[in-house]
Amino acid sequence: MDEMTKKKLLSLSAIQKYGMMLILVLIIIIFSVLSPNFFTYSNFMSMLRQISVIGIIAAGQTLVIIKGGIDLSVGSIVAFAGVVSALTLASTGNTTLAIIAGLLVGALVGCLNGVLISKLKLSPLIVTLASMTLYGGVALVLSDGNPIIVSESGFNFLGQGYVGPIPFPVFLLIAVYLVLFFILRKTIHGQYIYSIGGNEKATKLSGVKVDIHKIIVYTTSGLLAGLAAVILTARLSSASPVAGTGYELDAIAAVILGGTSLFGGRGSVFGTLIGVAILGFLTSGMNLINVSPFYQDIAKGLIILFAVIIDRFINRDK
Amino acid sequence: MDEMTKKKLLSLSAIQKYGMMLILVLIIIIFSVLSPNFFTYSNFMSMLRQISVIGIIAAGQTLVIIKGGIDLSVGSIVAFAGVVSALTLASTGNTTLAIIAGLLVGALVGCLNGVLISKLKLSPLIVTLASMTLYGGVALVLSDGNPIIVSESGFNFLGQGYVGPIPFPVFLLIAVYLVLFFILRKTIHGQYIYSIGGNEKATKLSGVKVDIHKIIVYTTSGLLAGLAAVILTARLSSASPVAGTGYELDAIAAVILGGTSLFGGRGSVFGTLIGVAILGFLTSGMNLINVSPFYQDIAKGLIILFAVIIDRFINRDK
Amino acid sequence: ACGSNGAEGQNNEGGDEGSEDITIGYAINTLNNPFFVEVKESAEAAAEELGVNISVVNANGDLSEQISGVEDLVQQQVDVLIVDPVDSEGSLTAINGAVEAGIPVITTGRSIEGADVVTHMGYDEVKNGEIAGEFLAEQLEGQGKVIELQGTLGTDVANNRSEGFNNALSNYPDIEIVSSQSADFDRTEGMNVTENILQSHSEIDGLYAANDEMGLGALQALNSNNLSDVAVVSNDGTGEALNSVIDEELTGTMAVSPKAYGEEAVVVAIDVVNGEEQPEYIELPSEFVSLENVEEFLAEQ
Amino acid sequence: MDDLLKMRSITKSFGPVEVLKDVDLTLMRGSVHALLGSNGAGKSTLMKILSGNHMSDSGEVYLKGKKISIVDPKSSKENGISIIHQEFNLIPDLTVYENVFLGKEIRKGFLNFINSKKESLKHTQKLIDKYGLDIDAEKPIRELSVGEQQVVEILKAISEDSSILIMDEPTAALSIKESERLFEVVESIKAQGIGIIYISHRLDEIQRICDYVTVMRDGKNIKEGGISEFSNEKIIEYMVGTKMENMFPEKNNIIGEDLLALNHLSNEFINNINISVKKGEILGLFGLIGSGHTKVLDALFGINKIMEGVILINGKEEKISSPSDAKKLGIAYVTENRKEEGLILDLGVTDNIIIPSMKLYASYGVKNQKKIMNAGKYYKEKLSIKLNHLSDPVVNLSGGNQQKVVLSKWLATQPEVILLSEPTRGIDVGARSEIYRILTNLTTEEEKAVLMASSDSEEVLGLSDRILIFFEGKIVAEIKAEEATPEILMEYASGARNAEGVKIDG
Ligand SMILES: Nc1ncnc2c1ncn2[C@@H]1O[C@H](COP(=O)(O)OP(=O)(O)OP(=O)(O)O)[C@@H](O)[C@H]1O
Ligand SMILES: Nc1ncnc2c1ncn2[C@@H]1O[C@H](COP(=O)(O)OP(=O)(O)OP(=O)(O)O)[C@@H](O)[C@H]1O
Ligand SMILES: [Mg+2]
Ligand SMILES: [Mg+2]
Repeated sequence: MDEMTKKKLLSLSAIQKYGMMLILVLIIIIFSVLSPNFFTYSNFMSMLRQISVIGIIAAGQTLVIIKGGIDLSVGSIVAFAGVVSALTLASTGNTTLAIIAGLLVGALVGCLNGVLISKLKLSPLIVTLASMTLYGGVALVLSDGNPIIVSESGFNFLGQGYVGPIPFPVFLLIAVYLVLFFILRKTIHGQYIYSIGGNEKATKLSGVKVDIHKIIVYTTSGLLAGLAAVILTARLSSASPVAGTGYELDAIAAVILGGTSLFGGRGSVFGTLIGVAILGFLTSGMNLINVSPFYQDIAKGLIILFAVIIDRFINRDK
Repeated sequence: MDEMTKKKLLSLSAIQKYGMMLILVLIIIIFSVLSPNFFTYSNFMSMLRQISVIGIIAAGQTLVIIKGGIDLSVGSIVAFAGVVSALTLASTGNTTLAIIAGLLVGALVGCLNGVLISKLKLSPLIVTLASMTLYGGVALVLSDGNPIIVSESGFNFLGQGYVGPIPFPVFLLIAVYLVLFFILRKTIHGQYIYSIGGNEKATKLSGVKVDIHKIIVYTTSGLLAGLAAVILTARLSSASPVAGTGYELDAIAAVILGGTSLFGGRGSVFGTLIGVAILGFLTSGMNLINVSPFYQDIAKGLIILFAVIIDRFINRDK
Repeated sequence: ACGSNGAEGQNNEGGDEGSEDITIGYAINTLNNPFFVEVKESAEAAAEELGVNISVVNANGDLSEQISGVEDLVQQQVDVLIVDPVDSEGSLTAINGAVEAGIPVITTGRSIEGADVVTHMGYDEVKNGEIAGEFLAEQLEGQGKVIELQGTLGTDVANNRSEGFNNALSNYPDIEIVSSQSADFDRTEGMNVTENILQSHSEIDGLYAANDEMGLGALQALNSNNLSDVAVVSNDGTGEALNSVIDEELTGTMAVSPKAYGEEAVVVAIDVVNGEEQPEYIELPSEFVSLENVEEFLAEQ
Repeated sequence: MDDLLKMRSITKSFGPVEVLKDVDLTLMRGSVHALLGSNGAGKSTLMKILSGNHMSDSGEVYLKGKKISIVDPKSSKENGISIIHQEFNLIPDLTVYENVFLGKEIRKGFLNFINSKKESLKHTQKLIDKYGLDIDAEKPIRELSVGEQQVVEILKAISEDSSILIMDEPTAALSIKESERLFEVVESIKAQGIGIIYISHRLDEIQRICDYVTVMRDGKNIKEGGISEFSNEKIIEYMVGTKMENMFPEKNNIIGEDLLALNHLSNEFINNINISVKKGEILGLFGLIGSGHTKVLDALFGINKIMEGVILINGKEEKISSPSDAKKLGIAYVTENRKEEGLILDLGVTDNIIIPSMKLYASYGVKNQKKIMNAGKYYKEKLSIKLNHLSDPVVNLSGGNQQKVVLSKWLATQPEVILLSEPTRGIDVGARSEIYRILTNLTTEEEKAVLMASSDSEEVLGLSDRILIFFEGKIVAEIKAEEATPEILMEYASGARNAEGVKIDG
């Protein structure tokens, strides 16, 4: 009997862990019933491609939030890095250089955020809010407020190409999640991200160089926003200085929906991916079945609420 | 000598407490030097009237953040409550009723947020994000996407009138801050807001009905957003279903800039008022001295960073 | 006498008598859209050429920011104010504030009912929507399936352009609007929303976008679905859109010429300060541009 | 029989683990009832059921013969039950008096909404004076030492009018002086007819103040009765299940050459500290609450800035400006506040243990899961940590077991010098003697040096080779272990005897 109880409990905890996954499945089922075009390979690839940009940003945001911080600058980084990448391409014609420039800009901005937050002990919210405003402005100035066209097909492959039957952005999305999963679960750095988020003081008193790990986390978030910028630019064949507006909130929403605590110390990238998928599939599905735009927001708000409430009932004891 | 050290420490802590105030003064001095039109009575009243809407929202947000939560729905409440208030006025012609309707809608939405957050133990970020989406949609549907004109002069007095030489919204702004200051510092409810933010579990173990106080805090935040909506509608002589977009971030930024910790347990409305003033005066001042819009963002980002860094150096030991 | 940036230095170069100390305040609607960026740039260029100061404030599409911006310009004591209203009704208060302070006001783009303005320069967005809709209908020879991409819900332009488009199509019973969604005037959204709609309506013939940004995004989605013969019609006529017309990507755009928009406004504003009479309404040039007339149109600019 | 409270057949499980099995407890009016048992026996859990933090799975509670139901902290309070929790429940940013009156503020004014802070402060000050405590009522909790925080917890509980007072290890963080004060408080409360349930791992205090004893083991009642039926030896036998030999191991360490020296160390908390430690030596730092003995260790470990003075290790001057510098030099520090400074409460036991020594369990930054698991198992065995799963979050461990996790995590770094502050706070006799044995072995077999700051004179006397006594941030005396007695320690530590004529190490 003891064995049985154990098994029961195990499977219960599996449901708990994947409560949001159930909701995702529910959403998929409902839309599949409502539209014959939802549950098709092509629609899934299309939806995955759409979530790839936010998904990659949210992956980085997950690390930041587990660490106990927040990064509001990711939206502006998308604009800034996209513009820099497109300008580099325009002036050098070199795809590799353009990609590196985009990634580098993201990583640098992230690194600077990290240095200010850890070394000067400033509030992450204010620092990244300042960055958000600052680099948004820089993107506007650099591009003169106009979108920059990118017609290099090598570059655009990043957003529009395929690896076999899989769109390249989806491929990148999966790669990013695998790498971050590995970092969080298997590396020392990942362990420290959790422990800093759980109790920064105790981690520091354990002789861990907390500052370095914080800086790495913000740099990662910036780098991934840079990658998202490159993908977005390649998808649109152009970089806009106002791209990425509001992405920070979308990403944070996905992270929290995925079960990561805003207070840090717990969470997983897997959960975030589910959160991103829920929000993305919801929008796509509603467009697909042509829900009136006025009512889409209402439906979306209600479904998010419904999802967290259901999840709470599944996880009642926690 | 001991006495002297004490005094020194006291005055030091005064500077620490008002570090952001120094920065505000600095901003005022700089703009006064740069433009003869800045340091005038009429410009100050104009600037104060401009910050009244965000200021009132930020006051409510301060309570929420000290309590350890966050309220993203305030922007949408501004739209929703404004539309309801304007519609009520249009259909009844009764100014008092219209004002009450606006306030009530705000309070109700806030209360619902509070109930979901406290009773179901849901994440404040996700609940208020869902509200933000949901009520934004409701405002659109109610107004059919069009602004609603308000021509009742009694109503518009709220936004455009004067009490002696003071614009009415400024008068309301001051009143709100005095009341909240009193609540936080002098009442039992205020004490509990700090203690819930400091350690919710310990507060609960002391026999405090934590849930009720949480609900009151979110209701207050909603109510004040409703008040802000009424003022905005009266200022604009119309209610727009897309008003208030992004106000939540502005308000949160002001609160954090004002020294309230995102982790709860400490902060003050006085600090928030300074935060609101810094951000508001900055924008007005830059418009006044004709800084190009693209460069305004850059300047704003840099100045926010500068402000928090200076503040950190003044508060080095904390 | 105020301001420390470049604008001040410019007034020495201006040769025109009487315009030396003129400061124009320009309360622009938004800069999150290349169209308005071009408006701003052309206005600034015109001001420089004519030797006047110009002070631009941006409302970011928000009514209360517009009021604040106008108030700041009033404090700055500008000589004349150009307002590009965020909303045809909601912006009234902003304008009244300036009028009360004795500053002459010119509105551009949307006209504001009941506002005491010197003149209004603009065009009829409903009509523009109709023209674009009509063109699309003709392209489809009166039948087919189309997608409509609306602008940001709750904004004037979005409402009017959608209204005009729907008016036009109501005369063509054989054209079906299979889906009408908002894409926020944003290119990425335009692409994403189109991709979604294409999943359930892969056989479409036409697409109408309420601005060029969304139209260009939609083109991206259509191309990646190998739907290159869908007629795409949009609004604004930004440089990129015109190039796209030349490349035979975009079928047509209802060009409202941002250049003329900004330049004209500055010229008229100077005239107003110099006391010249102005007509109540100045119609801005607007022209539907398609492959047929795009070269011509560009040459005129 | 004048019984005040009866708990009958209480059971409680957390998930699949049953931690209380049909537990009974009877408390008499005006008596002090000791609840004893080794770490993880279920004492705190039983009390948390009484205070409304946990709900029992089955069983009844009777108050003065009437059955009552306790569903939350509020209903427990309404039944006249107040509790000093083992883990602190204070609000760090609020002041002492605000914490003392939390949940029972003195109301006044309009609709009684106004919080009369003046009154709270006045009453708190009265309590402080009444019990002769040395604590600033207007200081925020954040700035108090652990001992001072414990005093606040006690003030909080005794300021309530209740008929039952539960004290879950109230003296764990107190030194002799404050403990004595507490016993006086207990006596006076008892005289008012209030029943007290008293949990402690310090057996001599049990003998001193308790009237009845209940011993638990593994979630079950083992033995109960009047205190006269229990000798210390018997209690230990009931608790542990077997007879125990000496608490302190035989010492035969050979003291080697100089390892660490602090010369003229000063900062805002400590004044001109000179200490030298040799290989294989255990140095005891003794002091009362707030005497600054912990602050010396904080400075040495790079937590607080050093303003003057130097640190020498193996004769070489070293700069230590952060814990990570200290760790690199082979220093480990078992801090006194395990919840805030020692543990990541949401992480598992193994994860906590390996944090400071992670590099030993990884190659190229990638964790070696197997090595890590083995480390977890090893320390669980070595310190007999009682837990269900090595991956259980430490927040669910009993207090004593949490302390063992903190100790393990530093032992895993294989340090040369081990600093400890109140290392056996809240640890049961069995485990305590185990820890003493481990520390002694480290010095005898591995020639390591130990600096232990403690307010427990028995432990300082039993374990140290040499003792330094602190008073107001200064070392006032240095005494060889053989020459010391509890009385001598107290005299110096309370400032009653001054340092003249006492040899200070130079
Ligand atoms: N919330 C919880 N979830 C799971 N297990 C728990 C929880 N709280 C306590 N336990 C387990 O219950 C057992 C009894 O713990 P309890 O805290 O009552 O011990 P204790 O007798 O007070 O020990 P100590 O002397 O160390 O304080 C322990 O094994 C502990 O790990
Ligand atoms: N952050 C702080 N700010 C101000 N004062 C502090 C701070 N931390 C500690 N103190 C004070 O410094 C003094 C010494 O603290 P320390 O922790 O060394 O005491 P201790 O002797 O170890 O006492 P205990 O046995 O209670 O831990 C205490 O009086 C305490 O109130
Ligand atoms: Mg216990
Ligand atoms: Mg201590």
